[in-house]
Amino acid sequence: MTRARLSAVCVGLSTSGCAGVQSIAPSAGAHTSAFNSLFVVFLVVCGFFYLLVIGFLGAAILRRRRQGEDGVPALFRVWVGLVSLSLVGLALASWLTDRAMASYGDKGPPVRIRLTANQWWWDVEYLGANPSEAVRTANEVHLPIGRPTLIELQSNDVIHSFWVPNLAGKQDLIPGRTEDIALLPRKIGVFRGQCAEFCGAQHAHMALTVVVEPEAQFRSWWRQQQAEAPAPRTPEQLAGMTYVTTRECATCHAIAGTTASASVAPDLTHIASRKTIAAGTLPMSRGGLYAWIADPQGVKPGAHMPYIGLEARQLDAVVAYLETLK
Amino acid sequence: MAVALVLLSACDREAREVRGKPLPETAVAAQTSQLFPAGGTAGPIDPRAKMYEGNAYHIAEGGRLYRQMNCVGCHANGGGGMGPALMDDQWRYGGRMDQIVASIDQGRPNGMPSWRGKLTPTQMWQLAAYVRTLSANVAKDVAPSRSDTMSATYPPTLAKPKPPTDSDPAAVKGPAR
Amino acid sequence: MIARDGPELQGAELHDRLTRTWSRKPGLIGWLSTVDHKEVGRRYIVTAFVFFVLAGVLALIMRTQLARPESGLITADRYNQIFTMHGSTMMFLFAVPVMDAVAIYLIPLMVGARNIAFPRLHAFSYYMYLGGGLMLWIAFALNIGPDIGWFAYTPLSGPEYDPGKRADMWAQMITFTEVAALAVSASIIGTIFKQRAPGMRLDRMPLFVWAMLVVSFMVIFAMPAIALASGFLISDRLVGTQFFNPAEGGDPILWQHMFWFFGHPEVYIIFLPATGFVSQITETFSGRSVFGYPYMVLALVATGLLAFGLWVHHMFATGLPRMGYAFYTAASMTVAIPSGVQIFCWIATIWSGRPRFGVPMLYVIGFIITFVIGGLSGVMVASVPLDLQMHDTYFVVAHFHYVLIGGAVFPLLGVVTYWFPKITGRMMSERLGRWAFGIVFASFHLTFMPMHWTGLMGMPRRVYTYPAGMGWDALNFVSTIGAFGIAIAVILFLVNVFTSYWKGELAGPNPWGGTSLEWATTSPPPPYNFAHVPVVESRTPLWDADGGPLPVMTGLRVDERETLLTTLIDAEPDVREASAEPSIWPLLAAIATSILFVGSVFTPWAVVWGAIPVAIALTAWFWPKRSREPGEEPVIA
Amino acid sequence: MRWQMRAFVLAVSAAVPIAQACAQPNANDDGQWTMPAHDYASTRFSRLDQINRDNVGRLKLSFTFSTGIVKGHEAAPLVVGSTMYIVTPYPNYIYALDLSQDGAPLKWKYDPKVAAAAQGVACCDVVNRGAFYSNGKLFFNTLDNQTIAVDAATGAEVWRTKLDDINKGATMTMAPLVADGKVLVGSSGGEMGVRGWLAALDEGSGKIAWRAYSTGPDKDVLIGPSFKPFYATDRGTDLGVKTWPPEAWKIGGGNVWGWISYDPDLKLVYYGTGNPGPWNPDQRPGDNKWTTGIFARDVTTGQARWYYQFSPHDLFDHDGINEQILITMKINGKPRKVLLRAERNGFFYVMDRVTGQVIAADPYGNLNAALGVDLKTGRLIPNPDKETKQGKVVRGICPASPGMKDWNPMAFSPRTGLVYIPHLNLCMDYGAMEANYIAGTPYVGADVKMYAGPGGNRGVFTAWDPGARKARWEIKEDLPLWSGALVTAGDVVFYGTMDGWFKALDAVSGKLLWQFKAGSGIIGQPISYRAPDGKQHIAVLAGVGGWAGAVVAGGLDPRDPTAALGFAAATQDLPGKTTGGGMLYDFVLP
Repeated sequence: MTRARLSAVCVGLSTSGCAGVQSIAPSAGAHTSAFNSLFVVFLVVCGFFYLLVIGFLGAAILRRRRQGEDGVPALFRVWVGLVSLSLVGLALASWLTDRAMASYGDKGPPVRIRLTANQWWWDVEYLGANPSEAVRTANEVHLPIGRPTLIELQSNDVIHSFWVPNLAGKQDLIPGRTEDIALLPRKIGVFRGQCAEFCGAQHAHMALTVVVEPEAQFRSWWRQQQAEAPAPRTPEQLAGMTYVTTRECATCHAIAGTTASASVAPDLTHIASRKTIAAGTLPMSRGGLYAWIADPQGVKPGAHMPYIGLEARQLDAVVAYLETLK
Repeated sequence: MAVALVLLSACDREAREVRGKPLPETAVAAQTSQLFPAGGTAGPIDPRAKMYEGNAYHIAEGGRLYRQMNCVGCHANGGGGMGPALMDDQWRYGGRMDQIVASIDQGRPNGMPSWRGKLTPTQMWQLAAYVRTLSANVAKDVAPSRSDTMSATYPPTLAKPKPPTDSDPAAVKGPAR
Repeated sequence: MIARDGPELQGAELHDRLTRTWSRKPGLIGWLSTVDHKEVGRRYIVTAFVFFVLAGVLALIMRTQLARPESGLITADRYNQIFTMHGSTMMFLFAVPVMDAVAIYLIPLMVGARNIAFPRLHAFSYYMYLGGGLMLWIAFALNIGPDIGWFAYTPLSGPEYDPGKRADMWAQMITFTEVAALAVSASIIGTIFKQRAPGMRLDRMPLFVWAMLVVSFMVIFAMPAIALASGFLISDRLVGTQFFNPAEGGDPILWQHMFWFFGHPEVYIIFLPATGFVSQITETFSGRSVFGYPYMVLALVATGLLAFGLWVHHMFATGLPRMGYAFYTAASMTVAIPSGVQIFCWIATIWSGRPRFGVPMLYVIGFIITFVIGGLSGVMVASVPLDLQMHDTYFVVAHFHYVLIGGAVFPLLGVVTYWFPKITGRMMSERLGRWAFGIVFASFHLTFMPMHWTGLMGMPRRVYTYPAGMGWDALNFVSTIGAFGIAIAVILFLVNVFTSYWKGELAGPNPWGGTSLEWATTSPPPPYNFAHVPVVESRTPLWDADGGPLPVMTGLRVDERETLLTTLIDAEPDVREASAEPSIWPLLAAIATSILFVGSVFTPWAVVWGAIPVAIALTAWFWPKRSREPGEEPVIA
Repeated sequence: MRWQMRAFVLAVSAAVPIAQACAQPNANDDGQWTMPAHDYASTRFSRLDQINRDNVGRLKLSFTFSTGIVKGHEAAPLVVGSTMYIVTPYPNYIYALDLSQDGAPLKWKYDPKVAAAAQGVACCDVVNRGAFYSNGKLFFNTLDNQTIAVDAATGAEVWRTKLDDINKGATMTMAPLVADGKVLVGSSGGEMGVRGWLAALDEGSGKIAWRAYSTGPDKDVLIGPSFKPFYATDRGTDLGVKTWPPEAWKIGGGNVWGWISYDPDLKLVYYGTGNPGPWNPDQRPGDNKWTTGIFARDVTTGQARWYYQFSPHDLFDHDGINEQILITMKINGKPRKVLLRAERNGFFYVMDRVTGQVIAADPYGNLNAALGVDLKTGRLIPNPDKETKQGKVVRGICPASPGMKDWNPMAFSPRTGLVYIPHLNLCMDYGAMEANYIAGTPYVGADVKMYAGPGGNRGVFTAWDPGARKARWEIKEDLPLWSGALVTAGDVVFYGTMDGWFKALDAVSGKLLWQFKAGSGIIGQPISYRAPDGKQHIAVLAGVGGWAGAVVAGGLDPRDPTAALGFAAATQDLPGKTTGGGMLYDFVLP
């Protein structure tokens, strides 16, 4: 069952299987391209030296029983010089790449995001031209292709690390500090990021979906996210909404357009438009919602979502309502 | 040997029971009055009390909820404000674990809201356990010393316990252990 | 009646008298009171290997959990404790102590001393080490195992996010092992600086002795940082200080700086002794002294110094200024130069020597093949842009296992085989040894080579599980198979140790034809190590003697424990010094200190009241027994 | 940074005298005290002069009356004809005392039956700041959000209107103001995420005529074509939505729990709005309009005329609800209709009450939270060193959350031209943290510790010369000053301290002329009236409590410095100095 469930997560992200949605190799951002070039340089240089060492070792072993240091001291000087020179070269290449990466944030008017890490989910806030245009969501980030995105990184509890390998390297989120990172996506697709600094019990289940899409699609996504939650249409949905906005759910979650305005758990306003539940733990689906709400501690033990013990009818209603929150 | 004994006594102190133990339908039966015509007591303490109060994980979860559920807004870090102080030995409705849970669950007439249906029973027990650390009435080895916020009160790991004075005689006096 | 060794006191009678003087009392009390570096060293080595096996079992559990995605074998909570215990045990209870342990056993022999300097201190060190290890593992057995990673980053390890006493146990284990490591380092430095055989000038010391000298100084400079940091952590957790509370002006990054200021040198504290092993083995098995001795010494010292300038490369993702990062990138790459020098010199030694390929030498070859990969991937992660991707992924897991297993465990296994006859008097089985080497070498690469790819494919470290279909499944499965291969090899190795201990071929004093002084005495060595103090005139004393007797110096007392102190640089005889008698007080002091340390996890008053028994034990320990007769001069013969 | 400094210099270098004389307030004094502020201009100036500087020293107790309640008594008694009316804190009893008889016996008592649960959502003790008398009826608010009119003669209830819900955290503590046939009342609950409002009820029926919210779209705020704010930052549509994160305005505070003044000539009411919610500013980026500012509204329609924001994007809970005194001042030779405001953010504002222009803004105490007020843009210049940040404790912010001066009103004497300001000298450490909105629970998100500011005294009584723009004299008080001030035509100023001293000062020199020790700390508002016997009386309610006295009134544990939203740290010694207990003290010359 678990296997099926999780491959479903991966299907949620990509139609062609999951391999590569969280990987350095299929580069989707300016940083990863630069990384790949630099990595090749390092790989070639290091590989060359490794072959030298192994060759020398092999020769030394095969040469057994022959004596004498003929030529070795000279070779030693060459070796040290070669090693030192290559290291200088590598350090320089690394430094230049680093400088280049630092400038990606300046390439065009950026999308600004504030990402706040919590145990064990990501609070996402898009900052608009004025505060009322902000969009709040969780565990999912949409980025327009070709435009830099500046992400402010904060943490509400322990140290986490922001990492979307297809797009760029890591940046830690440290309580008491505001760090930032710039992304420059260059390939359309759905990618997966994951917390990369050990952050407690559910460190393994703290993923972030990243959707890189064309500017127009991004705009319409933003507009849709700005909207309030749709009103329930069926009596069951209404019952679900009543439960969600007046009971346990409302002490932690918010749904724009309703009275639920709590902020210590992911914003649910458009939860059904997201691809995963519980920070990439389950795919967004009716079954996923049932599984998560019925027994969150079975799915993600230690997470702050409590076991509530809903009756079957209540659970049906809550899921029916949440499914409408597109 | 002594070391081993100290450590042995710590087993359930460290367990992380993430699901908690659900309350039966009857919720807590704790009485809060101290008057018993023709004699009597508030009865034995709910056995779940020790499990929550003696467990560091539950207390820590309670501490998180104490802030997130805005208990801190009324009761401050134990000194009180809109609500009464929780770090002293005065308890209008009883300072026993089950009595505190009952107060959270049912609310109290002078402004304590009822959290029934807003918090799960496990969360209420965790909160009650944390509330008892404010008056240092839990074992020192499960209490946290401070939170990662402004320092306010003397760390419960060191503070002198303030056992409830006006609860019934059956109430827990002193640290649970 | 004063008696000294010399021409009139030789042979069996000398042996009897020295044995009487240097033996410990029989019985349990005597066993616990011993201050003989060989006994303490043996216990240290055995204990360290027990922790190695325990931590290895944890590794197997982790690999089994990770063999397939979304495995439910163990819970997240248990996994987090296990990976923390694996890292902490391997680093603090195995890797560093085992190097110290080998040094305790061998350094006095290699420098021709009767016993280690400060014998009671090093006995105390062993008991502290044992106490810390026991505390951590008993705690783990009781579900109080630390679950914060071996690096214990605040605030996750702080009072708010790690309830209970789990992190305290970890932090106090640090304190135990710090005390132990500092005590041993003092003993080793004392031995190397003042107890070398006459004539063993600094430039004639075996390279392992050099390595331990550098390492001991590194310990003295690095360990206080972590001891202080763990002290801060405990006081944050127990008495509510604010060292790591960002709200109140503390800083979680302070922890990282302090931890890595220790943590990076720690890697070299493990690696440098291993280079000493490699040098010793290479020398013996190549039949020539190591090529480029002065460069090797310089490389050791340079590595020791550079190690303290690199710690920030563990923190590239924390958002420190970019220019600062560039400096640490450069510094980190610089450390590849001394390593490159060493690698070259070893290969050049083989090249220009007459190599024999006994099991220890196989491990050296395995070491070079493996360690160089780890070193080169280390060059990669020193680069900021590369590190930001590889940091905290399985690539880094692969990197440091290549460095630590390839760079330290392989030489260690080799050196155990190499010195086993010296310690036990019997040879280990060559056949079993070759099998074990072959399996461990192949399995190691099977385990850790795929991790380079899992890391590059985006798998972060320290996750108790991972989703299916990310492309990590097969690689993880292969790693798990490899891990079991390593386990089989370790079992083979241990079987070899045990069977050889009872049934191994008897070894003479110098079965490998080594040239350093430990081969000059019997196997196993007598309690007094050398009947007469050997005199050294080159880097290769035994080869110079060519099977004949070594020149010796006489005149040390045989009726009481006396040892010869020489000058620091040229090792000229300086004074005769009494060497401590066996005593139960180091053990009692260690017990008192342990009570203080463990107690202070629970109450700060343990520091106050616990200090009283410690003071009593130390007073008794240092109570002067008798004074030496005045006016005696060493007799030089 | 540089522009901020320049603006600061600009603001301060302009501190030259702006007025030579001050005109008379617009009130005919018949010896009654029918509203807490004495008159629509809120002068708290009594034209009675029997008691003067020379004879005040002989002032003697005339009668006392116990309210039987141990909570904080912040109200001003009212005197209408021969009856004195007292409104108590929760349970909001009204007592009518017959002044025509010896000892002023109780005439009637009215009990509005207030919901006890309301106590749980009252942020800072269950206070009430007074009633209002108009046309034979007494109007007051109850803690559970009702405005009640009772017959002043009989105590019979005439109407009651429920205006908000305690389950949203709302309460009502302010004193109504009746003008133009409308009862103006506002909400409390800035610490509970209550969306603030000011409502006008029909004086006769209690029906809601209009309600102006302090946040949200223009139609809710009653902003229309007649809205002409002076400063550009206040112009634009729906700023009450745009200057907030989405949805945040719905729980954004801006409660109207303070004082309203009324200019009958302009037909404008003036009132301030409270702090934005939550306290933690990181959760509400933007200017957070229309909180912490002042509105001028047409009393008939409720339409806003102008608005000015004292603390845009308030960082420190510096509510803008303090009273405004309406006077005419000669500025540069020309008389101008101005309002005077000793603002919580530490500046004493002189504003043109026709246009909303800030004429002067000068610090009147120890201040480091702001660098000044830019008179060009009208904007407060915050001190970047004292900016709060979630997850950090910022130390030494002056003034503290209650501000340089809280709700407790000042008085203005046209005879001396001075404003008498009872205020605070508190600084604080402020640790912002994430607040979680759950309706009916606190929505604060800050740990605060307050303590005495420079000098060590926690209270100050300042005589401020608005023309010269500087303090004439000031009296340092050890405890925070939480009582109102009264000034009379006899040139005597009255105020009380939290340890129970009721003091009379020379209005010109500030010399202490007389003092009386009451049974409990004084946080009420003194009044002066002419009794049926023709004599001038002074009356004040004692009974410690309020935010400052919560340590005593709420039985809090002062070992926790963050108790009572941090005020406990500043009043840790109070339980050792006074105890609770409401009592009216009435004084007369023998």
